[in-house]
Parts: sequence; C-alpha cells; structure tokens
Amino acid sequence: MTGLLKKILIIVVLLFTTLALYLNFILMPEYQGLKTGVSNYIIQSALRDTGSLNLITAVLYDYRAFDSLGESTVIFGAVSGIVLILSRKMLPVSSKGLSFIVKRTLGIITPFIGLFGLYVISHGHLSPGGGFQGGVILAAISIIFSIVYGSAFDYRRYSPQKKTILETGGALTFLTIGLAGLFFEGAFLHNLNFLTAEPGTLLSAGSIPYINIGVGFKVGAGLAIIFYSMIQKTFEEDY
Amino acid sequence: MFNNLIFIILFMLGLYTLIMKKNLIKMVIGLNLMEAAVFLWVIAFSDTGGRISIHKLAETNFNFNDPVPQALTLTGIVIGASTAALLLTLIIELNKFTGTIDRDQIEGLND
Amino acid sequence: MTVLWQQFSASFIWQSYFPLLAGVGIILTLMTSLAAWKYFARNRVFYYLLTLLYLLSSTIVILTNNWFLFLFGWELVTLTTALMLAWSSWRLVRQYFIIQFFGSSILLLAALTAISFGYNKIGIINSNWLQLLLILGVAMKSGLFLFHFWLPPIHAEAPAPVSAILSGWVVKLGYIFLLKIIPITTGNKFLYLLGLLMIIYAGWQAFRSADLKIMLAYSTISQLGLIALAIGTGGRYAFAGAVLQIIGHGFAKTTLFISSGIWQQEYGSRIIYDFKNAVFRRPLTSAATLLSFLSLSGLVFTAGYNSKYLIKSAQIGDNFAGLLFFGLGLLSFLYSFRIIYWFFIKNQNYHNFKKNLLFKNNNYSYYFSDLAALLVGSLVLIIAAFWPEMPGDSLAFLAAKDFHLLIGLRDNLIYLVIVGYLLISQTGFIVQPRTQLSLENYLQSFLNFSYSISRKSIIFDTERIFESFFYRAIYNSAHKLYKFVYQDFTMQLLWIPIFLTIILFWQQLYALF
Amino acid sequence: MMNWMNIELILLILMPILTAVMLCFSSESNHKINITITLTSISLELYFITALLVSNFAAVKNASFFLQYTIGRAESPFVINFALDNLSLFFSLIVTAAVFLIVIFSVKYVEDRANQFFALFFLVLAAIQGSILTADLFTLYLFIEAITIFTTPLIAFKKNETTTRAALQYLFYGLIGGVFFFISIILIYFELGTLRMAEVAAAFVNIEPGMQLTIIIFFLLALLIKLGIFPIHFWLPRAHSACPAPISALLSGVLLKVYLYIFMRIFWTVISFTILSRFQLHHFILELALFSSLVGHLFALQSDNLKKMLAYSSIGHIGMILAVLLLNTKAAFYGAILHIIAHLLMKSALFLSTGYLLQTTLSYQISDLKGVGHKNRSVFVAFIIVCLATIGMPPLFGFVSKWYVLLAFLESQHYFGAFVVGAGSLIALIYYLRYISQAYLTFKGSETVSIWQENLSFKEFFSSFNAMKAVIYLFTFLIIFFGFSFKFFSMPIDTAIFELLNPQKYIDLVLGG
Repeated sequence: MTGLLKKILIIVVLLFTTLALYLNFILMPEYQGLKTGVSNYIIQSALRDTGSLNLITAVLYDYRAFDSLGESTVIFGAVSGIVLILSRKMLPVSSKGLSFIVKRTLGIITPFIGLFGLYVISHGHLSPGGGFQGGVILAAISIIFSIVYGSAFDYRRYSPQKKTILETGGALTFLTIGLAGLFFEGAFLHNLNFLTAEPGTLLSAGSIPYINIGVGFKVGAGLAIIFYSMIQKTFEEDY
Repeated sequence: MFNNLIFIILFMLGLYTLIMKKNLIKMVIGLNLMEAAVFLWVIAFSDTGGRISIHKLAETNFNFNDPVPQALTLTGIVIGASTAALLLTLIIELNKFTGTIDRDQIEGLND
Repeated sequence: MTVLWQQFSASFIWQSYFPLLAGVGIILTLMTSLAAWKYFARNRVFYYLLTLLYLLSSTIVILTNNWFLFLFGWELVTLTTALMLAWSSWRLVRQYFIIQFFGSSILLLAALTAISFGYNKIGIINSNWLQLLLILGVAMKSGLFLFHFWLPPIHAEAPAPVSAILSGWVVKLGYIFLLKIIPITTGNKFLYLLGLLMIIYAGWQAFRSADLKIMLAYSTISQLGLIALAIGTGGRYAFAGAVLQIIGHGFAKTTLFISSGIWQQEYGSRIIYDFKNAVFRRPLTSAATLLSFLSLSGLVFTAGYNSKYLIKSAQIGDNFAGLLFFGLGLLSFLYSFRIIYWFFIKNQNYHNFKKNLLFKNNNYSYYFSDLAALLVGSLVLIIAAFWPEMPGDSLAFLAAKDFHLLIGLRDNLIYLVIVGYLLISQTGFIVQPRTQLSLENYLQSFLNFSYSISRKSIIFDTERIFESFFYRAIYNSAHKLYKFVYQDFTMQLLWIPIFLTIILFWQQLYALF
Repeated sequence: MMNWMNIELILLILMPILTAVMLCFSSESNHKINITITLTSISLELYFITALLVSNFAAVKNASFFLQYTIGRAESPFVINFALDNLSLFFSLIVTAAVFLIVIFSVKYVEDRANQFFALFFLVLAAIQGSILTADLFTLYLFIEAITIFTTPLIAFKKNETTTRAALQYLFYGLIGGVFFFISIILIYFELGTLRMAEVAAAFVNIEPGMQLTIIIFFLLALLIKLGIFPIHFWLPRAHSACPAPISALLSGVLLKVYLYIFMRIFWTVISFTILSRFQLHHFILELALFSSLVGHLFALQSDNLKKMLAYSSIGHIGMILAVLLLNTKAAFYGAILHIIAHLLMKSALFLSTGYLLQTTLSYQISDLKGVGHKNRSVFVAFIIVCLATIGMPPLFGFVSKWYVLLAFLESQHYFGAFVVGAGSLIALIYYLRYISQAYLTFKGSETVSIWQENLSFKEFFSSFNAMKAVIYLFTFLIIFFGFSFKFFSMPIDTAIFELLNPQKYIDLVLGG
C-alpha cells in the first residue's frame, strides 16, 4: 500500500469515526446537574461531615479515599517500574549547570518554592490544591536543582535512597491513617472525627491534612525519582 | 452540544496524532491529547453555572458545581501522568537499543 | 455411595453379547502381553502399565452405553496404543496419533449431534442420516474403506505385540460400537456396500503384497469389511455372524501378528519368499500360523467358517448373493493359501521333517510365553469352530442353527482345486515386494492432481501427507493472513477506529441485513 | 466500635500492597529475606481466601453467600464498597491459587532483581484482587489501569529491544482501552449520579436507549482491547511472549480470566444482558469472538516461536470462551467457566514449562527446540500432557471443558461455534505436534529415536527434583486429576451461574446491607 493511499484511508476512517461519534454524542442532552444522586448530598453535607471547605478534597480523601489510596499505589508502582526499567549504576553523574547568576537567583527562590509547595499541601482542605498539586511543586525543586546546579548536587542533597524512603513513608502514612480509621472509627479509611476542629482552621477536617501531607511527599519524591531516572542517560552521554 | 463537539474534535485529533505520526513521542502526545480531551469534556460538561466547589466561611450559598467529576478527573490526571512517564521511559529505553524514535525505523514494531 | 455406584453401573450394558466381547478382549490382551514378555527387553514396566490402562479403557468402550464414557475410553485406548508404538519409533506415534485424533474429532462432533437430537444414551439410532454421520465418525478410527489408508503402514511398522493389539482388537471397537447403534432389523445399506468394497479391494491388495505384515494388515481390512457387511445386512443371524467374526478374526489375527514377530526375528526379514524351511525351524509356530490362516480363509472346522456361513446365510437368498459370497471366499482363500504355499510347500524336504523334529537340530529355541500365546489362540479357534454358542446365553440361539458342513466342504474343495491349480501353474504368485510402504493409488493420483503445481510427485506417506497437505496448505494461508493483518504499526492502530465505527454503526448495519 | 466484620476483603487487597512496600525497602542482596516475605505473604493471601470459603461453606452451597465491606462512612450514599458473592469468590479463589503456584515457581526462576520483581508482582496481585472484589465502577477503572501499569515493567523486565517494544505496544493499547473505559464511567455518572455497581444496575434501564448504546459500546471496546479479540489483539502475542515465563503465565493464564470476569460482571450484573441483546450487539461480538478464535489458532500455526504460538493459542481459547458466554444459556455458562479454569491451569503450566525448558533451549525458536525431549525428559512429558489437554484429549481436563462448550453450542444450535471449536482443536493438534516432534529430533539427523534407545527410570526422575519442576508437575497432575473429577467444580460453578443469572440478588444485598 502506498503512502498516499494509506493516508487517505486513515483520514477516511477517522472521518467516519468522527461522524459516528458525532451522531452518538449529539443525542446527549445538555447537562442540568443531577436531579438525584450524590452531588447534592455532598454539597449539602460534606462540610458537616468532614470539616473540609474544599469539597473536592473532601471527596478525594474522605468519601473516595480508597481511590486516592489506589492512585498513590499506581504512582508507587509506576515509580518502581520506571526504576526497574531504567536501573543503571547509580553513579552521581553531573553536568556543569547553568551560569552563576541563575544559580544565585535560584538559591534565593528555592525556599519560597518549597514553602509554596508545603502551603498548597497543608491547605488542601481549605483552598484549591492538595497533596498531588503540592507534591508536583515540591518535585519541581529537585528538577530545577538538577538543571541548574547539575544532578550531582541534587544527588548529594537528596539522594534517590532518601527519596525512596520519603515516597514509601508517604504511602505508609496513608495506610496508617486508613488503619487508624479502622481502629478508632470502625471503618477502614474513615475520617478521624476526634481530630476535627472548627472548619476553616489549619488543623481541621480530621485526618485529611495528614493524608495530604503523606500524599504530597509521596508524589513529590516519586516524580523526582522519575525525573532522576530519566535524565541519567543524557549525562552519561555528556561524559 | 458545543462541549461535545469540542470533545469529539480534540479526541479525534489525538487519535489522528496517535495513528499518523511516526515519532513515538508524538504518539504519546496524541494519547495524552485524547485523555486531555476527555478530562476537559468532563469538567466543561459538568459545569452547570455554579461556583467552584469550595465553601467560603459563613456563607450559605450552595450553588456549587458538582465536585465529584472534578475529583474523578483529578484521579484520572494522575493516572495519565504516571502512564505518560512510563511510556516515555520505555521510549528512552528503546532509543538506547535502536538509536531512533521513529517507529518505522524500529524493526519489528510492525510484526 | 450406593447411589453413585448404581449410576455408574447403569451406564454399562451387561446384556447381549457385549460382556462376551469384553471377555474376549481381555483374553486377547493377555495373549499379547504374554508375547510381549520376550519381545520387549527394555522399559518393560512401562509397557505393561500401558497395557493395563489399555485393557481397562477398551473394556469400558465395549461395555458402556454412556456417550461420555465411550469417547473418553476410546481416546484413552488411542493414547495408550499410540504410546505403545513408541517402542518402534516416535514418528509412528505421531502419525498414528494425528490420524486417530482426526477420527475422534469427527466422532466427537457426530456423537454430540446425536446427543443434541435426543439420543442421550448409546442405543439403537433410527435416523438414517445420524447413522451415516456416526459411521463416518467411526470410519477413520476403524479403517473403513477410503479411510483405511493409514492402517497398513502403521500396523506393518508397529512392534509385533502392538500390531497384534491394534489389528486384533482396537480397530474392532468401532464395529462393536456399530453393533450398538445399527438397528438389528434393518441394517444399513451404506455400510453393506462399504463392507463389500473393503473385502474386494483389501483382499486384492493382500493378494498382491509380498511383505508378511503388510499382507496381514490388508487382510485385516478385508476381514473387517466382512464385519461391516454383516452389520449392514441386518438380522439376527448376520449380527451373530458379525460377533463371531469379531471373535474369530480377533484370535486369528492376534496369533498371526504374534507369530509374525517370531518369523521376523527368525529370518530378519518380512518378505515371505525368504521364509525357507519354516516348518522345520519352528513347527509349533508354523502350526499356529497355518491354523489362523485357515480360519481366515474360512475353512470348515475353524472359527472363521461359522461366521462366514452365518453371514452368508443371512443374505436374502438369491443366486447373486450366493455367487458373490463364493467370490469373496475365493479371494480370502487365495491370499491365505499363497502364504501357506510359500511357508510350507515350497522348498520343503518332507523326508527330514520328522527326523529333524525328533533330533531337535532345527535351531528351535523354546520360549514358553510366546508359545502359550499362540496355543491360546489356536485352541480358541478350534473350540469356537465346534461350539459357536460357547459363551452361553448371548449366542445360545445359534444352537438351533445347523451349520451345513457339507455345503462348506463342497465350497472349500472347489476353492482348493482352483487355488491349487493356480498355485502350481504359476508357482505361487511371485509378487515384487513393495519398497515404498503402502502406496495407495487413488490417494496418490489425488495428491498428484492437487499438487500438480509443485511438479513433484508426492510419495504416499502419512507423514508427508500431513506435512504437505494439511500443514503447508493451512500454514501458507495462515501466513498470508498474518502478513495482511500485520502490515504496519499504523494499520494495526487503525483497527481501533475502524472497530469503533463499525460497532457504533452496528444497529444500522444490522438493520440492513 | 471496631468493625472487624469482613475485614478480610480489605486485607486481600492491602496485604499485597504492604508486601510490595516492604520488598521495595529491603535490599536486593538479602535474597533470603525477600523470599521469606514473598512466600509468607502469598501463603497468607491464599489462607485468607480459603478461610473465607471454608467458614462460609454452607452459605456458598446454598448460593446465598454474600459479604461486603464499606470503606469510610457507611451512612453516606457515596461510598466505595467491596462485595464478595459466589462468582467473585470463585474467581478470587482460582486466581489466588494459580498465583500462589506461579510465585513458588518464580522464587526459583527469578534470581537477579528479585525484590523489584516481586514488589511489582504483588502490586499486580493487589490490583487483580481489587478488580475482582470491588463493587464500584470507578475503583474498577482504577484497578484495571493499575493492572496495565504494573504489568508493563514486568513485561520489560528482561531489558532488551524485543521486550521494550512489546511493553510499549502493550501500554499504548492498554491506555487507549482505559480512556474508553473512563468515558463510559463518566457517562454513567452523568446519567445516574452514582458509581456503585448495584445502583447502576438497578437504574440502568432508565437511561434513554441512545445513551445506553454509547455506554455499552465504550465498555465493549475497552474490554475487547484488554481481552485481545482479533482486530485489536496486536499487543497480546508480543506482550505475552516477551516477558519472563512466570509473567507470561500470569498474563495469559490469570489476567485474561480476570478481564473475562469483569466482562461478566459488567454485562450481566451491571448492564443486564437483555439490554445488550436489545441492540443486537451480542450477535456481533459472538461472531467476532468466534472469528477471532479461528484466526488466533491460524496465527498460532504459522508462528515459529514457541511462546508466540502459545500466546496466539490463548487468543483462540479466549475468543471461544467469550463466544460461549454470549450464548447466555445455563449450559453455556457452565462450559465457559469450566473452560476458564481449564485454560487457567493449562496455559500457566505451558508457559511455566517453556520457561523451564528455556534453560536447555536458550531460545524459543522452533529450530532450537531440537532434542529437548531427550534432555529434559520428565518436564517435556509434562509439557506434552498439558499440550494434549489443550488440544482436548479425553482423559484430561481440556476435553471435559471443550465437551461442555460444544454441548452449549449445539444446544443453542449455533453450528458455526461448534465448527470453530472442532477446527480449533484440529489446528491446535497440528501446531502442538509440530513442536513436539521437533523436540524429539536428534541432533545428528532427522531420524527419530525409538523408546528402545532410551532408558527410563524413576531414580533419575527423583534425583533432579526442584521447586520449579514440582510446580509444573503439580499443574500437570491437576489437569489429569480434574479430567477425571471435573464434577468437583459443579457446585461452585452452579452457584456462580446463579449469581450471573440473578443480578437482582446482588443489587438487593448491596443496597440493603
């Protein structure tokens, strides 16, 4: 089959698929919000139930906390898989890094990035954000270190072993809180009601902030490990 | 209606990229475009004109958007991110063996 | 527990002639295992384990009226006998196994069709089409005409005790099954014709072969044809004839194959022209061979005569049938007496016969196990000749039937004259022994026709047929399909939107058709 | 107020995760500790699920068994719960048992990077248990994605070009399937406002037909990609052949069954089958699955790589099982579930024994298999027995299941299906025997050796015994054993079918309890 013919075939097929999808989705009525079902329930009683102002966080870490546990297991598995695939000799490979100006500037900014990350993590139940988002910001620190100072610096400061411990620690925190829910409240991953304080304060919303912290460290360390595993080859080529 | 149209267009663009492009990384981008189309559609579709679903203290207005699709989408995004990382890892590894990321030049990807 | 046992025993037939046949099967297996003691020096334990398993499963096949147990048992028989062939070569195992598996697949489908038509147990089947289907199912496994092509090479190349098992009993399991399903009142015309063709064709082939074991294999097919003909005829006496034929032929062929092993070891050859001074070297084996061949040819006072007479008299009496059976008898007489001629008449010195026997200067080494096996076979052949209703109830009605020995003797004498004239005038029909085993002309021409493109004539061999016909043809088409489907990674991914589109439009498409 | 009721359901998922975390912590050099953790954990897992069965045996027998565990606040309508009924208990049990044996095999088989291997292995086990136990659609999606993500590094475990390519393609197809699954679930949420399977099942009929069709189509597409049905099967043979032997056994033997379970769960419990048949989609999928079965067998025939051949044969079997399921009769379910068990045992055993034979052959190419039958005699005999079971030889388990599958097809008068099953076994016979005969070739020439030249002894058999061999023999023994005593499964299968045919029971119990 020649190239042009194949291209035409593909485009025709895709156009047909578009048509088919269009005909199916055009039947869908405009969404008016659920008449029945759970969203009304959550909107009305999530604050009372969990003490979390952020309803999405309430859904993620209270009502559907098991999904989040599964999700962090997915990250855990993906990270160990990537490490397994890319595992080479863990030599501290390095590059020269960027210019002096950038290095100094970053040195000043880094604490603020970290602070912002921690803020996003710890205020997950109060404002937009949460463990995943804050964790990604934390991972950015490690990535920026590798780019700007060279990966040897990053390696010395936060070695992959440390990151692994952080990551596993995050996962274990989540599991521990789940088990604590079992012991104190009678159901696995039940929110710890005795930790609840006035809604709107930092340490309110039961166990949600603690889960957020665990997930945040887990995601941050996990993404940093992924990044570190991926860049190794580039540096091997440099030297 | 409009949401659905945008969703279909984005989704088919992703599928087109996935099928047509020879570059493996572009294929990953196509796959992520498909996922992004779904997530965007979910968020846009569930918008019923309410506010973002975060309480303000001492407020009794309950006209929120449904928080559940957003939470589900968040989970989906995380899964998408980890799979994208895994895909890219595999491409790096494949590049190590074959020295290319053009899928037509990688022998044996066809049969 | 008792309920289970009752259910279990309810799936067996204890009436009619099936217990008798099961007993015969046990005796035959005993004979072969006696003969195998000397024949298989190594790995003997495994052989006897296999024999035990075979005995169990073949008894189940004969006695059961449950479809599942029947197929199960027969497949176990196939498996055990196939593994017994490993004492010859693994190639043979493979060939035999493939053929048998093809047969049992057809049989499985036929049996399942019968079940789906409401025949929950093996019993009389009235529908003609279903009978035909089941006959086709049995055809490959029991070597019915046109499906018999595998039988001569495999029975000829198998070790002697194994070929005794195969030829003596395993191929007959199909006919025993047909005895269960064909209505006794009507019979089956198709089976009758098939049997007739088998007798003539295989008899002629046996007549034309100089290799002892191939000849025995073809004579097996020929004699099986007689069973098929008897079952196809229908009627009480024909069925009794079939049973007697199964028993008589079973003993005769087992004895012959066991003795063929002894001959082969004695002369290092299977060509009958090489068997010089056979009677002097091994008088007892010769006697057993002689008796068995006489029984095959249907001489009076042997077991073969009774069955043939019964089948003959069960035919609707007109002159044509009489003439036909006269011809059929002559055919079996011809090939039997040709070998007897070469064994015992040609090149023999009758003056020394008695003396050599007395002074034991004929290199005769004495093996009790072989001899016992041969003795059992010969004894049964003689006892069954004089006492056809021997086992009691199941064949008791034969006591009323008088076996017209005089007519038999008259026919035999005519045969003897013809055969004697032919043998003496043409010095024993010297046929060139076949170098290529069992070249079947019709299959050869068919294969050559279908493979005329390849410009090479294909030599008939189950291995080659398997390789070229079944394997290459399917392989090539499969490979073409594979190449088409796996063109390109792009095309592989393209199947997803194609699939999506088809399934989204499926309702409209379904409405179209 | 600690709620310890039914905590085992959660433990079944959490314990493998915990084991994985522990294995990640422990260092690679502590081989003994890693092995101890692994074996303890898998034994506990098996103990839990067996204890669940034993302690509730009376309820299982009455088909009234039901356990559920709610995560978090039980009073809210929006919770994740885990439910275990007869169907899921049955699948969980067979899957855990098979995984247990696979783990014992791989303890000896995988030596370098064992802790990473087992960490991922246990994550896969957790995801499998989760997807079997869950009663929530989104959690199901999560676990399906998790299975895909966790198996990918295992496929690329050997780190060369082939495995990486296979893993890449596997991941691409799996993720596309995941996207479709997500769309379906989100559509269900928008229509019904709930994600619990029971509530969806109760209210699914209220959705308007066009939307029902869209949801069903996306579910179907996702599951057919995961099951490897013909036009979108491209990932399957490569992924199943590239990975180490235990992972092949896991993917082909266990995971495909899990996807079949999910298929049953979704199309019989959540979306009732009447809705599927209202759109005539079941015809399409049925014929497609049969076609896929035939194509899978054909592709297996033309493949020169042992593992690829086995993978294609998996496509053939899965297509057959799917087709039988879609007949939607009691007999069909019985045959399908029986064949699921049989295929689980047979494919695991085949892949594990190929892994063992790899030590001798060093490659899976057919030409490198020469002489394996003589070198690894006992393992290869086990391999042959399992091959025969896969083909459908009667004394073995494969025959029994194929028999019931055929009966189901004939009962529904679907003759194309019966033909596909028969033709599939015939083609399977050809391609398996191709490899077996190759294994018995000697190095010098193309001549085969007879059993005469071999010395079989029990001493040799026992002297070279290890855990890997033990697992292979155990699988082989189970295949033979269940061939005779397949009635053992009739009670669990009947109760599982009861669950499939009475989704109302599931709905009532989940919503009421």
